[in-house]
Amino acid sequence: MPIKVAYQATIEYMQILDEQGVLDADLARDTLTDDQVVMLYEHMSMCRRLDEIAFKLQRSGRLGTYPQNMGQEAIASVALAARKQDWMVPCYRENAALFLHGLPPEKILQHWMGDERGNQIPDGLNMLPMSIPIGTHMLHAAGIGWAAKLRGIDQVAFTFFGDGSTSEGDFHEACNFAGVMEAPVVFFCQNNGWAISTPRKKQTRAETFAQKGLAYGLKVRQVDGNDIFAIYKAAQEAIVDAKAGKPTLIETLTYRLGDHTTADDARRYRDSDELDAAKKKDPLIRVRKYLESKDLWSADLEDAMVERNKVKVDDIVARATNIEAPKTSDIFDAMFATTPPELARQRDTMHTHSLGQFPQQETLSNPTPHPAHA
Amino acid sequence: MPIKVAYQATIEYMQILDEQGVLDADLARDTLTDDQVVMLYEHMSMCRRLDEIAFKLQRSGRLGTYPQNMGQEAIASVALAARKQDWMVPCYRENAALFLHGLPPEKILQHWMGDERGNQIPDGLNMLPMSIPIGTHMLHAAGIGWAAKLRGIDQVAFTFFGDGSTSEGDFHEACNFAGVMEAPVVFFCQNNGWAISTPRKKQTRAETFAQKGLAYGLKVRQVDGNDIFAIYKAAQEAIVDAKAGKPTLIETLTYRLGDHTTADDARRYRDSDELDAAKKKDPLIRVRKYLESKDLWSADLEDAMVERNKVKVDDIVARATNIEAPKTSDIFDAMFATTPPELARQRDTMHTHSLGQFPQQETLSNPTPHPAHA
Amino acid sequence: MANLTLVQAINLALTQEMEADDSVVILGEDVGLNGGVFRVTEGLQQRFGDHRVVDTPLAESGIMGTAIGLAMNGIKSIPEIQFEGFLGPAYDQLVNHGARYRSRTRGAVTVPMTVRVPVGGGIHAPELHSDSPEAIYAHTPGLKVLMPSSPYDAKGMLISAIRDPDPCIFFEPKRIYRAFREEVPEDEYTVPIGKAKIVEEGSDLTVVTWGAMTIQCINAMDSLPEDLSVELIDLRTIYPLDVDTIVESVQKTGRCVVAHEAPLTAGLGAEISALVQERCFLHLEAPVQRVTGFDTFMPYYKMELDYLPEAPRVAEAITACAAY
Amino acid sequence: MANLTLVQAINLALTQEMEADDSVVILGEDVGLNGGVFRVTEGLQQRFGDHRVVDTPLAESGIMGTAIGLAMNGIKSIPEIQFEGFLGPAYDQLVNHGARYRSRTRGAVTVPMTVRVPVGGGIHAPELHSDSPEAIYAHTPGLKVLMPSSPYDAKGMLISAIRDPDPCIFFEPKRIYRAFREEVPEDEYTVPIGKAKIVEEGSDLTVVTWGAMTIQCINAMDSLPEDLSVELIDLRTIYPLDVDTIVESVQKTGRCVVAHEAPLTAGLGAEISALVQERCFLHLEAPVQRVTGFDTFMPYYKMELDYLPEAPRVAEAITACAAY
Ligand SMILES: Cc1ncc(C[n+]2csc(CCOP(=O)(O)OP(=O)(O)O)c2C)c(N)n1
Ligand SMILES: Cc1ncc(C[n+]2csc(CCOP(=O)(O)OP(=O)(O)O)c2C)c(N)n1
Ligand SMILES: [Mg+2]
Ligand SMILES: [Mg+2]
Repeated sequence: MPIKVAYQATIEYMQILDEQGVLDADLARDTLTDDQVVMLYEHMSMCRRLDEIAFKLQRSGRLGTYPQNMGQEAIASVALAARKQDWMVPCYRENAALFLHGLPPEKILQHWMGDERGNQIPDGLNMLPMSIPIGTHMLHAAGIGWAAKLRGIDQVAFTFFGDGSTSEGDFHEACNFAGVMEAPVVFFCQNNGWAISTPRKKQTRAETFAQKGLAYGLKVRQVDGNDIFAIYKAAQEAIVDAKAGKPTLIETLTYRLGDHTTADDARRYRDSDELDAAKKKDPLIRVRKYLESKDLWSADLEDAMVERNKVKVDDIVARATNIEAPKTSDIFDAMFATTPPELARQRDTMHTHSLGQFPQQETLSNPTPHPAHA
Repeated sequence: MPIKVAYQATIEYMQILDEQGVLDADLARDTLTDDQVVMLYEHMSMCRRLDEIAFKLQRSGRLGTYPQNMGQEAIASVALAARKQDWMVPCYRENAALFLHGLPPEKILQHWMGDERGNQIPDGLNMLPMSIPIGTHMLHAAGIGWAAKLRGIDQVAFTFFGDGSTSEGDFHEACNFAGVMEAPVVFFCQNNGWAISTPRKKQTRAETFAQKGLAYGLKVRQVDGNDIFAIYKAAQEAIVDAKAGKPTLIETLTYRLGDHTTADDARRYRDSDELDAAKKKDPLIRVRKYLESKDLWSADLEDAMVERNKVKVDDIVARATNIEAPKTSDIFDAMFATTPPELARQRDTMHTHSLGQFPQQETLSNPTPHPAHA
Repeated sequence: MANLTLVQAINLALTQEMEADDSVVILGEDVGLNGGVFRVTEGLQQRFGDHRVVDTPLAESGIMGTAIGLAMNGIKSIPEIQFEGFLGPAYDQLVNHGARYRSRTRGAVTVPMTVRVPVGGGIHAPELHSDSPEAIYAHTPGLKVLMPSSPYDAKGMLISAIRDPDPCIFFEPKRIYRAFREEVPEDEYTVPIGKAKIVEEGSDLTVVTWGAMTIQCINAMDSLPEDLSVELIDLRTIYPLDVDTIVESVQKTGRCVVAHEAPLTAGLGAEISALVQERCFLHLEAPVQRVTGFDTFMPYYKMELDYLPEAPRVAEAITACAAY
Repeated sequence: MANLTLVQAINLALTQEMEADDSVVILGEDVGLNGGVFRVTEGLQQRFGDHRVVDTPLAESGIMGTAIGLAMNGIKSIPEIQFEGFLGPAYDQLVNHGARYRSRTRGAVTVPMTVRVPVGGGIHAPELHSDSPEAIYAHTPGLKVLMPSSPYDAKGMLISAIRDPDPCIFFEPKRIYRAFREEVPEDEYTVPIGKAKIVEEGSDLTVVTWGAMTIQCINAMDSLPEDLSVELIDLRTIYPLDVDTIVESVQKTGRCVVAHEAPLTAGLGAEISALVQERCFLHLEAPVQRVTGFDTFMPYYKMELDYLPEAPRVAEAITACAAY
């Protein structure tokens, strides 16, 4: 048989809670409880508000460039599926998941306020800081998962990145290493349609981002990224597979409702029609509809929540803003476990010595010039 | 429909001339003519001999490390499908294709003799030199193909690399760029089962290398890499697609019959059973069987050919060996179109001045010391 | 003549070279409709089409590698890397291929490519958006490395780079993208690669710098006593270095300060210092002083100005060196 | 005590550290059954299993990036990069992540990783198999950069690197992998990071070098007249530099030659030269002389020895500097 089939693949798309708030009860079985859905709704709403306030802080000069997460809050669901011991290896649009996993939200603000202490992950929390270089951190998740396997401890590494990030070579190498090492890693590609001004169709000719995982023999899946149930279920299943040595790549179909960052103006490159259509798929709207349909939510509850979230966010902002100024000595002391002598010299003289560099430099007051120059 | 099919793919494997020299006449239609097959057989045999002689040259200290091509000569077929204007962007195991496309074989020896002039591609030949860093040159093919498209000229860029090379991030980026730019590029992955000592199964969990192309929306194909007909046909079709803006990734299933290079000893890591099995699939054996079955070949013709090839290879070796020594000034003059002054200074003083660096250095004979030191 | 910012001068150079030569092609992340994150390529895609101003996938090695391939097949490619920190993923292609092809093939294959990269600190940007890696590329054979400090030079140097038959890195000091304006001729002109500029003449001490630090040095000089006559040299080209201009100046002044943003150790200041003492040894009245960033990362922006060798630190270095 | 080559000393250090600490893991291309292309890891996979000595896919960024991830989650990772030229694809991970995590997270996330890389020329290898990129990494904050020149130091320095809580690059001068043997103690011992070694004491002139060049310098000294007393310093650690040892020596001798294989411009020789003139200015009787590779690529092997600053060139430099 000179022509035969060498390979075949099929990838499924999953949606459980649709745009109208209608749930597929079969698929939803053993996923989120009512309590969890209410909690997620409140949490996602809080994140939305934090985003709005962060925007204002930036505009009033109290925060640097900030990337809003607006529209992608459903990713929070992953943190409910994850266990305490699991790792989060994020980019910058999954704040909602990080907070639920235990990251104090003020850390994110601090980071964008230009303070490394925002990346100082609290002890006992298995998490890396947001990665600024795009598409490069998934390798760390692959290594972290691999380490867990080597050490025989039960941890899964969840890593998050955008559609654009999949074009970096490191994405490829991360998926391949995870596959070959049978490492417990779950790759979440948040496909929000854009990488700054670059639309999805200029990013790749692949019909889906999920299919990129086929190149590594990963399990692959595409889900509605604005659907907390689908994300939860996909994450749940991926954990089981990860523990069995089968990493998964999950593409979540979502949309960036805001600008890329506060330094961006999406109107330069994006149709308002597209945005309007996307707004109808907002992950918050559908959860609220769903809760209302089950009589778990009401206008009164909404009002009360809005008030609670205001207080929460004010609190977060206060904690980020009221922190004492960082010490310039940190610039030096954070470099190595033990600061080498020359670096210590730079630290100790940065304010007192003209160059901040060479207090030891030979000066005219140096008493022993060489005879040749005497 | 909460679960639906998001993507489906099927990849075909093609063989036309089997291990016994039996041809699938249907598939073979409009591929190689008898004359071409005879020519290829003689050419491949010549390459095999060159490989053996190169090995001896290395062992006798007249050649540096050399990677034998033995067993992968069928790739020569690509050069028959390619047109004069097409580009070859190679690694180091497709010598047979490069020679047919017009590269003087002594160039390859010169390269491995430690002489950059081996990379000095003759004028009018669209080819890059062998790439020493693995998996990085396919991006150049993507750029070259893209340039042809931008300039509106009819050129296809063929690029060759091994199974191991597909693990590099640059492979990923090259395929993706070719896909997005709709560039006329054909990627040939010569899957010979090993990357030095690393077997295919440690390289990736993908079931085929062909499927890696799905990640970029490329056309993909798997063929018997020891089958000159299958390679020819796949290349032919890929040219048509490339010109229509559809790049192809072709996985050729072949085997490295020799060590990785003359610096390697494959017995350290490779079963002799595997090697013995692979020898039965030798691309030369099956072509000879085929030609004999069609009465196009005989023991006499074989003997005559062996003699011709001896002469050819002796000639090649003589041309590589008898070239005059390179000039040390080339080290400097090849750096830029115009050699900057300090570099020229380094060149002009490398033999005469103690440091080869600073003839201008102030010396005691310098007549104008500064007053402060006078 | 028009009164232009650095960004506008670069945009003008690109426009004119694209106008003059069909084979000039820009590629990079968001360089098209968006005009790049700094708007340097604003309007170019609208004017020249999306085949000549190309939004690429998010992959710096891919940008650099295909730009090399383009350049080898008749296109004068101008890849943009969005920030200097993202030269990292493109590093291998740039130094192991772009820089090497001419030498590797003894001139048979060449790479007429100009890599544009915003560089340096001072704009309150996140991590990896404020670095100064020029010494790395000066140490890499085969690359020409440029960094203008003014709109006029930017236009002329960029045109030189685009027309140069070899790969050039054109570092754009982002801190002064819009910091001031300068008269820039409408017509095309070139500023030669490899020629430093004496920004101010002086006789007591030589300051060598480049890029945005040139402005800090000018500010520092303004704060010095009138009777200290400082000669300010803006290298403009980092490689090949204009050794003669530096040496001539220090042989005249006998004192030298080098200022740069990058970390001290193995920075370009070391090279200038070494060169000066090799060639001006008997003229030197004081050690060459380096005033630079520290051997740490550029801190996040709250402490950015503590890291950067701002004008006051430069002034102190000059004073100390002059008083030696 | 055993009489070992550099390769054997490294192998012994790896064996003993893996024996002593279960969390030490080696990863890289062909490091397993094959023992690496230089056989440095020979026998280790057989001894410790293929989960601790891991053949990876052919992807240097992947090796470096996962080694960083491993190190962040309790594994003391020892990635091997097959040749220094292939640090290129791993560059971004190493300098923008490995080096940065501690500082970036103010100590919350650390990377106890030791990157092993064969380095330098002189073995008739192809392109990209003979380079000396140490200055690049010395200029990169956050990395410790080591290069031994003898079996004894190699063992002790590698053990120090593996135990160090921060990322170290351990450059192995491949030219002397098997060039000579030395007595190496069986027991584990450390040679401290950041301490240079005075290979020979002398009073007339200081030679500073490292790696395989140490041997060239020793050979050069053998060819010099008896009455010229040369002090030879082997840096051993490239970063952090042992400034005090250099300065003390040059303050004594008044003359200094720096020798390295890497290109001249912005090489580490520049840093040594700059440091010496800053701190020994009034003691210097001659300019610091650099004897280095040229500002070109290491040529293919036919002309390799024309490029390398072999002993005769070093001797001439010493003679010239001494005669100044
Ligand atoms: C290596 C690297 N290249 C470029 C950038 C600049 N940059 C920041 S975000 C971004 C787009 C990211 O797109 P995507 O991965 O889709 O994530 P999204 O912002 O849409 O969530 C780019 C190009 C970067 N930070 N790092
Ligand atoms: C970037 C890079 N990493 C590592 C090497 C060392 N190396 C040379 S050949 C090779 C294996 C290549 O395997 P494959 O791509 O399958 O090609 P093959 O040799 O089997 O034809 C390796 C690891 C290299 N040359 N370049
Ligand atoms: Mg996106
Ligand atoms: Mg192979």
